[in-house]
Amino acid sequence: MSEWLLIALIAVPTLTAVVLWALPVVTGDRIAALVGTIVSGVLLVVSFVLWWDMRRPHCPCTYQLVDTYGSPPRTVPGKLMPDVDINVPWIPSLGVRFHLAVDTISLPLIALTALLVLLCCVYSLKITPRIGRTRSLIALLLVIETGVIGTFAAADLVLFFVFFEIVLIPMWLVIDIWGDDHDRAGRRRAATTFILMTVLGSALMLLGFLLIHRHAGTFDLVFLGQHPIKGGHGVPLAAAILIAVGLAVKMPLWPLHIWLPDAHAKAPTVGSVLLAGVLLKLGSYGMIRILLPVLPDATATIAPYLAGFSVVAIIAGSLACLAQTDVKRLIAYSSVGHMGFIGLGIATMSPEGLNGALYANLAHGIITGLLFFLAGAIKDRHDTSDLRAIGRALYARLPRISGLLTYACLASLGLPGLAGFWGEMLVLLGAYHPADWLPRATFIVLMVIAGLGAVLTAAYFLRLIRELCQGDPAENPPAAFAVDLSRIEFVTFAPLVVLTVFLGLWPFTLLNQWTFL
Amino acid sequence: MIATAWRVAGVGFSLLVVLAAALLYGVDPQQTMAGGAMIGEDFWFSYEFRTDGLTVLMLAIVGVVSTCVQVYSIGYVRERIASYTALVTLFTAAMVTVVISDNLFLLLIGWEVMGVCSYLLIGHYWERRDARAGAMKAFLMTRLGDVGFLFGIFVLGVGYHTFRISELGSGPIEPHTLTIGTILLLVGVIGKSAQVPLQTWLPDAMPGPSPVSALIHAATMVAAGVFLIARLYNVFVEAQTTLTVLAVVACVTMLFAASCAMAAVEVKRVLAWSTVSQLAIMFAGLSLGTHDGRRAALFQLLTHAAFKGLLFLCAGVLLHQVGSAAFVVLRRYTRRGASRKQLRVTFVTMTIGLAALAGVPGFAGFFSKDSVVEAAWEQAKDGSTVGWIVLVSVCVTTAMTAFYCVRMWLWVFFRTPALAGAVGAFEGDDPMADLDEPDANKLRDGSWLMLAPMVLLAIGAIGLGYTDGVHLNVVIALITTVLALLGGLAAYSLWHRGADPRPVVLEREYGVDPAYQRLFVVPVGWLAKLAVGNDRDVIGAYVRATGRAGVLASQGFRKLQTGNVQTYLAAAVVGAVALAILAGVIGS
Amino acid sequence: MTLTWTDWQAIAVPLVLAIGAVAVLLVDSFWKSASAELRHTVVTLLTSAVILFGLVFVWAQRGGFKPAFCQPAVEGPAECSFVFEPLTAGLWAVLLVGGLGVVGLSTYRLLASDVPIGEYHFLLLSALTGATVLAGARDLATLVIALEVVSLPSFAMVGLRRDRRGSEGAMKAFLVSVLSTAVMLFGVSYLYGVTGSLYLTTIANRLTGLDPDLGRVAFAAGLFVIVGFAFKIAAVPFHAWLPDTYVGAPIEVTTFLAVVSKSAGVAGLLVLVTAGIAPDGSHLRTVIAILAALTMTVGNLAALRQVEAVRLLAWSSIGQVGFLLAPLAVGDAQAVVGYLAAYVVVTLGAFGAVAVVQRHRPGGLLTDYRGMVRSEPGLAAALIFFLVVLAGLPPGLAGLFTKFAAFQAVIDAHLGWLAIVMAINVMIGLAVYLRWIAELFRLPADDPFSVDIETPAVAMISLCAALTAVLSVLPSILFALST
Amino acid sequence: MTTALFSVAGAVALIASLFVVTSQRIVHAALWLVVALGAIAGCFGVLHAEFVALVQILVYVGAIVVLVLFALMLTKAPTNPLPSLTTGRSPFAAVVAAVLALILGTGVVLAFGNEKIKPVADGSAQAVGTQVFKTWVLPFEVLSVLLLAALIGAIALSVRKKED
Amino acid sequence: MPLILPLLLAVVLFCIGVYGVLARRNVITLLMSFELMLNAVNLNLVAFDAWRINDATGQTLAVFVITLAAAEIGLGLAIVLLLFRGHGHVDADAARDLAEQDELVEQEKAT
Repeated sequence: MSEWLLIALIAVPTLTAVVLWALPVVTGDRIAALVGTIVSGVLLVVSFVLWWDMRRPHCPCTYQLVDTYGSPPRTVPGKLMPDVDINVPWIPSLGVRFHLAVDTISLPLIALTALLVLLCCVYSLKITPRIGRTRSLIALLLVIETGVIGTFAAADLVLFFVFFEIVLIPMWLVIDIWGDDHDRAGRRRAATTFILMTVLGSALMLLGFLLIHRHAGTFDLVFLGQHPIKGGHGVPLAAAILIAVGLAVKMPLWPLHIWLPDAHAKAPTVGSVLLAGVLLKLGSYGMIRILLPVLPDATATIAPYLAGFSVVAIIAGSLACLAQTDVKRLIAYSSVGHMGFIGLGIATMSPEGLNGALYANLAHGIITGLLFFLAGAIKDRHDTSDLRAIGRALYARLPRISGLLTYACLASLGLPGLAGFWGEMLVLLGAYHPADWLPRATFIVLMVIAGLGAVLTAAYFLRLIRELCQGDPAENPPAAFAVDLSRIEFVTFAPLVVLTVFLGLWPFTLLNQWTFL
Repeated sequence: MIATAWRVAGVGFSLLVVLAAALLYGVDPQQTMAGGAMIGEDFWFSYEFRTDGLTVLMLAIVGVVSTCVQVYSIGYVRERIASYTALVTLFTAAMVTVVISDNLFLLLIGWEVMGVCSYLLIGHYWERRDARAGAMKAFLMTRLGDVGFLFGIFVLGVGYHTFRISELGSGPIEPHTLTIGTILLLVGVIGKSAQVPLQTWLPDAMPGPSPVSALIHAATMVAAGVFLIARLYNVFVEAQTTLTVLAVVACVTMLFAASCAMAAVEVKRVLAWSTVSQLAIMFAGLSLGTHDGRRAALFQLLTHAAFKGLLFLCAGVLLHQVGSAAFVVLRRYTRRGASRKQLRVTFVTMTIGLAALAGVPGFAGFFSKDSVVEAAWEQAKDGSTVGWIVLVSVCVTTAMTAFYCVRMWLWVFFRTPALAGAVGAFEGDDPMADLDEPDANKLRDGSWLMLAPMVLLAIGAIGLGYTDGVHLNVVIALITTVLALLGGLAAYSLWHRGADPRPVVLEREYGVDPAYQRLFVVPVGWLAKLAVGNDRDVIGAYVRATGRAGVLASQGFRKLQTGNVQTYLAAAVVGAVALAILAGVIGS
Repeated sequence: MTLTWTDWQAIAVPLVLAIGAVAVLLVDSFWKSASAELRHTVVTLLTSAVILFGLVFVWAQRGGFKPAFCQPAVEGPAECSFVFEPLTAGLWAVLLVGGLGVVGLSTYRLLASDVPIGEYHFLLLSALTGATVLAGARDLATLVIALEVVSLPSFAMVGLRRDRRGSEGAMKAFLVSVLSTAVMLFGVSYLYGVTGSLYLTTIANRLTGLDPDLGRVAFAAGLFVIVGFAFKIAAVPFHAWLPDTYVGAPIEVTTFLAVVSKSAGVAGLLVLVTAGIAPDGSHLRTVIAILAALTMTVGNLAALRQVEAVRLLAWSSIGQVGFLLAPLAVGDAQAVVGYLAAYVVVTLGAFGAVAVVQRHRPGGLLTDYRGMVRSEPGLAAALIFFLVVLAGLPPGLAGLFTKFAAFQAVIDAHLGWLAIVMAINVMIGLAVYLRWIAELFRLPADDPFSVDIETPAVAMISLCAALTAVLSVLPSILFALST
Repeated sequence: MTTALFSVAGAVALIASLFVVTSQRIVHAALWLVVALGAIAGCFGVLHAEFVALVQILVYVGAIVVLVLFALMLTKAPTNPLPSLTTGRSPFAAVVAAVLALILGTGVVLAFGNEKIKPVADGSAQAVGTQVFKTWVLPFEVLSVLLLAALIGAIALSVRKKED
Repeated sequence: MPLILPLLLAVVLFCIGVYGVLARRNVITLLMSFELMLNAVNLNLVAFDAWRINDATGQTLAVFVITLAAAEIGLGLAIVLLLFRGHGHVDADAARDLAEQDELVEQEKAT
């Protein structure tokens, strides 16, 4: 039963996309959006059913939870503890199997994906890019959903790679076709840079996978998790570096982040939401799922460097935000900083840091999704996302939207009590208290720098609020907007707002998922 | 309608806090918890709450001040009522969270939510540039401190293997870990309570609505620092080094802030600096590391909440009626005591508040300050350097406080007898300003909604001094009174001569703010440009260069495709020869 | 010698192909009374029947191992000129499918009208004969001659339109080919001199443990042979003739060159490498690896700014050959055949789509494809699918997994540097195909694109797309071809 | 004796082939080619490969060169000296050829410098025949396909289009 | 007789052929140069045959090569004639219709 649900999670979106494409053109865009909404809504429900199902006592991870309640062992974290497990041979001659499995690390991310796609579809019911062709847009979103969920559910390295790559072309099309309609060359360049850098990264990652295969003779993550590859130099190190680089492009870590600002800034609203909310998570998820459990020793070797680059990403991303003049670009750069925190958390290799990274993954998806929705709302109303062109005093013109923007900014800068805090806090705690085999002094220095980065994060978000929301309304006469916050926007944003508060005030639901670490 | 609902809810919540304090009074300390998760190998984390005497005291302060502020705001705030009231309520709630929390992270939630609320409330008048800048500065500086605070939590929490406040201080811990942890916590406290060197945000936060200033200065945000050290006193007491640092910081701050207040020319700014200075006195008391010191500090906190809240509310009336709280504007209404007469209640209550602040015997501030001095004397007697430093500093500060209180009182409400302004006097800039008589008849004392809280707090500013029972050390009382008198006299004589000498150093507040601007803000701007430039011109350039190289290579290959088959053949033969040579090299 | 039954079985397919070639020629020459259409149909059917026989035969015999034309050797096992084994079967399947595709692409009214039908199909079948022999050849004489049997008819086909462009293309291809034959034969003569045999197995045996001086000559000889093949498959720097010839030839012939001719070259090289001319650890493999790196890089880079569809495909096919050479350099026949199979099917489809478009827009520019997703969604979807497979991204899993197998082969052979070059080339290659795909999605500047597509073309392209889709879902078929 | 004979024939072949690639009259080049091929046939004879020598003379001198001469006539090749026959790339070509010769020559000398050959005199025709029909049946047959295909191809290319 | 003699002759002939291929312009002269190269091959084959094996394999292959050369020349000359018909000359380096067309690139940039 659960197996079929998992299969459905992956197959249904793509099949729906195919059906949508096959429908005659006269089928309205609204209907397409409606279909997308229903399908992704069903997927959300399914993912929650799977999650609930996992918490029942038949699951091995639950035993784990009970066992480790008192004194959890400091084992290799991130290891796949398959709950729902589908394992059939696919290409025997290459050693590739169609192996899907989910556990408590992947299911929340799957649910997040389903949620964000659902919201994007709901949003598209009323608000669509000017270029039209909503039907194809919805279909592509669904294909992206397949790729992302598949990546989160893959238990075979090659399958992971395949799903990882599925996302690329749809996302490229989304940016290239529906992107910023004032700058055709720019959006094409952005889309192409995005896809080319990612492809190069994933090709390198594939090399790493193949090195693992040469070394261990299998691509199976469950097996590899139980029999990690020992040794921190030579082939395992090369594999770890290649995989880390490949995932770092996606994540993206400084200095491989250069595709991100353009891609986010030029993408349509729903594209930005998915790109930031979900796609970046593929990189961090891959690190947690593959690097740590499969190549623990090699990861320990590169962890300080990974942490170093992450911290540079935090600082450089925040600094770059301080000098941005474009809302979407600024939010995009803020993702660089936030993903830097996640990278730092992973690099600590400690339960705290990993908990933090996982938590920050989800929180960043929700908050940045909200931010991009809001930026899209502002952009729709002004036909530009340039701060100077929009003018100041948005509090006077669009009080609700700008109020929500302030809220989202505060959440994003890691305000305690909102979702962004726990991730960052746990990451910093992890950096203070990294795994035993890591150089603690280095990590403490990095923690301090990352802490300063948190201040910079606050600085640029406050700057954004000051430049955009506050200001003398007399200087920027209010334009006539039909609505401040339309109903569909309200419906779309509300779940994210509520989740931000919930995750901020009640982190235990999620944190308890990962105590088996 | 909605606004009214919000107001009712706000006042109701504040009253609820008061009620809670009343109900909890005298009840045995209790602890509860909610939720929970392992966040690491051996860290259990859940929301833990506790109630004890300190909690009740703080709840009472917070509740009362918050109620006053909420009620006062009904008359004061006219626009954006919903967000204002909601934020004030949230502010109160955050402070309540801090007060009742028994977990460092839960405490941090309240701690930082207060920061955000203060940011948003200071920026309530976001049309004004100074409000925007002040709000941002307030948040960033406190955030900087909070990062230190967070690290302090890590150090102590990991050191003690718990994040539960009531369990801290028990169990073995390395001394230097303790010192580092407490000093890091101190950083957060310094940021929140605007102590040197993170003091500059508080004076700049004055563009916010006056009731908010009252809330921030009297009961919530800045007091939270004092509360925290009081809460973690058993930990801090262990760390002597930290206490010494605290003492030094406190003493420097109280003198620094008092001297700044002596040169400030705006009522709210004077009050702001005085808050910094008064807080420093509390910290000084805490830094003594004795039970008496803690008690004195909390006593000071209590009285200060009353009179400083009162003073800000009074300043709010001035602002409301006159439209400005600058001395130079207020002075125009002093002819024939116009402002005194028109704003009778305000004048009286403000006088009471200033008297309490200046430490006039009989008023609350007098007793609380004396208790700090007394505690310091107890220490100093035993030869403690810290004790001596605190003692001297507080005494000097007493004189300075009296000076600026009297100065303000006189310049704001009384016309100087001198015919022409002397050094630095306010009319000096504009000789005709004195003749430009504004219409003082329009001044009103404000509605009862605003006056009632002021009266309530005025009563507190007198009466709270006696709550602890009067046990005066006569010598100390005498000395401080004399010192206050000296300060007051100096202010009076200057006023009498129409002179208000304001040394440039003090007027610029020692140039700290511009220095910070130059040291931090400007370099960060440069770095930001550098980061963007780096992305655009270095990393981006590599990416672009890769693309361009690809295009150029492609064009190069196109050029090679001449259509001349013999060049193709030549290339092939040369290639073969090259391969042969290469192979020869490899082979040999 | 007497030919045994096994010998006949082994060479049945080339034999039937050759006979079919003659039959086609005769039908066309002596049945002048029939209308052009009827004649074309009959010829097409006949050719297809012959090729289909080959495919059926391969399917029936897929597991067999049949050495033929054997000679008892002085020492060791018998020396054979020809072997039918799983590898041969796989290569034949690829070659025959490619040939069949080209025939399908050359059906009535699709083939340029000024191409003589009989001769065209005769030459096609002759070349296919040579290609099939090549895939099974195990001695140098057969190898060289079979390669010529593939080449010469191909060049004749290039010029078969007998126009200015065709003749120029044929001339270039011919000159390069003759030079390559000369170079290869020169190498063969030295190999013969050093080892005293023309049989690959014997040569491989005798190459081990040679005197260093002789070894150097043997190495140069092997190099020359490989260079000869490199000419044929247009490995850089022996590639320059290819784009010109592809552009000059009729598009069906271009397809033939890209599919059958090239596959035959790869097949020959694969036979050489796996049969032991370049054994594991030989520097010849390094040379092939260098060639692979050069070829894929130059091919993909040069394709980056092309504006003509055929020329882009020409350069990209050079790039693809680079990828093919990578597993070849490590002697992984399974990966090579798999790659080749996917490449053949997809190239057929892509050229089919281009052929359809070219007949309406003879310019053949990429800009002609603008707006195709709107006006011709089916054709556009198929073309995009083919391009995506060539790029090796999902949903083109056939392309992805064949590239994957190439990577795996290279990694398992510890050729890290080549793997990195390949990774970079995946990116460049993607950039190439994305440009084209982007044109399909762009709104047309002038009149929207629309074509009337005949049934054969639709069938051809759909078949290719369907086959690619099947191979994408079950990539294991690709790798089962040669085992 | 054989050495001397071979040297003479070789020298003739060498000189003639040099003229083939340098002569400015294209017809002269063709005629020099006859000389060169004949001389090489002589070399084959010296090496006692009489059958090959005969085939050489028959096919090359008899057929190919005549074909070439026809082609020259059909393409209206001039008989007067034509300096443009050699392109400006000739020095480069010479260098490439020289380097190649140097490498190959060195390799060959190192490898086979001390070897002697003693050609056996008995009829090579029989041996070749045996080989062709005993061992090399397959290439021989394939060669027939090649010849047929080349022939048909040449015809197909040479036939003028209908509309012409 | 030293083996090196025919081998060196073959090398030199081959290189002369290479020179001819690169230096000559007329396609027919190119074909002549190819013949020289193929003859070098034959010389090698015959010499090696005589040197070591003497089973006439080399000679057989030489005969094959001669045949092959004949086939090549036959087709080649047909192509040459075709070229002449189209272009009016038979210069290998002058037939450049199929070179990369720069104006197409410009055209594409314009749109």
